[in-house]
Amino acid sequence: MSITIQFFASLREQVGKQQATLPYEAPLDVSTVWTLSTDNMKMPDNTLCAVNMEYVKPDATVSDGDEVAFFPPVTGG
Amino acid sequence: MSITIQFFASLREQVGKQQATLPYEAPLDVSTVWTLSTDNMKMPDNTLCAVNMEYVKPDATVSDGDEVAFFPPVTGG
Amino acid sequence: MPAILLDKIFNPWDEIQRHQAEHLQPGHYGATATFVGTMRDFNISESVSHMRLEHYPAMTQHYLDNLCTQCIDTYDLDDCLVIHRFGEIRPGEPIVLTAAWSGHRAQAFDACRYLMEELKARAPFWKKEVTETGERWVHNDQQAEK
Amino acid sequence: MPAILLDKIFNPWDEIQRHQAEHLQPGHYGATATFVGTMRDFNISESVSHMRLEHYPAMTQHYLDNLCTQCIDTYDLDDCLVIHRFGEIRPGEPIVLTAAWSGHRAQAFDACRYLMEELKARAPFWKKEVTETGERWVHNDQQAEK
Repeated sequence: MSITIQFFASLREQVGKQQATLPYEAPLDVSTVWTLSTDNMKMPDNTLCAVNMEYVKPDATVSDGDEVAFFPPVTGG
Repeated sequence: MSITIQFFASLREQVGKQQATLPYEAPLDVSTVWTLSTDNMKMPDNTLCAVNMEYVKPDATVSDGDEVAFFPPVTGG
Repeated sequence: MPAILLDKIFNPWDEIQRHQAEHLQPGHYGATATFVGTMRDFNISESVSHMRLEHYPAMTQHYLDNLCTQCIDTYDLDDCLVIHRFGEIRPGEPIVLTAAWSGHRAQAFDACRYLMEELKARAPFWKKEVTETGERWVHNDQQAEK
Repeated sequence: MPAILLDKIFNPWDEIQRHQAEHLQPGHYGATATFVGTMRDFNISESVSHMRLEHYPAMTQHYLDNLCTQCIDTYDLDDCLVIHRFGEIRPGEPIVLTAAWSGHRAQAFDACRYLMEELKARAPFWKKEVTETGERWVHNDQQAEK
């Protein structure tokens, strides 16, 4: 299987893509997913991370089949 | 001239009237207006007083032509 | 804006829209906070059939008008609106509406709540509830709509 | 109640009435607090022609649904409602509605504000403003509607 990665808003523009997939290989954490899916870009300081629609920290574990998302601070409302 | 007195809600029922008038005679304060217009009834502790539509304390001065009002704690909203 | 005293049922949501259309400039305000107080059908476990709301017309109008003027100034509002019923009110009917329009949400929320708190503490209204067993004046520590 | 995400203009006051008619029992609640956030036509002194609101559909829905469920529980509400736009928005149009129905005013006010504060802090939405001089992402310290 594999994991799906999504980028939103200004981060999508900075990374230059909206979506990516990675083959799953244990062990895997969120910050490694970032590094692998962005060709070693540095993660901006205020980046927010989610796994399967829940906020997580960059050191959270990623499991096979997960959807990982990266986005800047939110500005809704 | 004279002053007009109004009683509202439960106080109107206790005093037994809605309105009264008194001839003006200086000096006059709100608590004296109460006493004169209620046949010496004791003023209930939580009574609110107004002169010309503004809240006042019982020792406030009353002038000729004023409208004085007495009422219980308010329960609007 | 002057406060509105009404002896008939009103639709608060229609009144908000009417007020916006007449008095507010679209695109200028960013935040609208509103509160509607509605008559409940129970209070202290006894069924209330209806309520009579007495007021002191001239002073109530004067008090609420001043409250609006001062609230707009204090919270830097685009505008505010207060509508309050008097006379006979039935369960489910709106009793009071407060609304505040502002550039920012903190001011709108704070102002809307301030209008309600001041109104409940000091506007000359008195509720009398009619129940199966008779009538009673409501005391301010036991209001159905708090 | 589930939150509603919309890509079209909506009338918040009609939505409140529709929701009340469908989900609330007249006479049971005594307090309704609502907030509407509207797009303003200026931000940092530059004229904004319109705005594009991006979101993360599945997570935004999930986040707002959970927020509503948890808010009803925390504040002992009869019900609450959240509606939020996405896509293209023009000045004067509503962006967000939060509403809370409760027996008492403190809970309704607190819950309505809590919904807005949490939504602004954590719901995955991102605003991009279109001005005469181009486009720009809004940062959360300089939002037109605060």
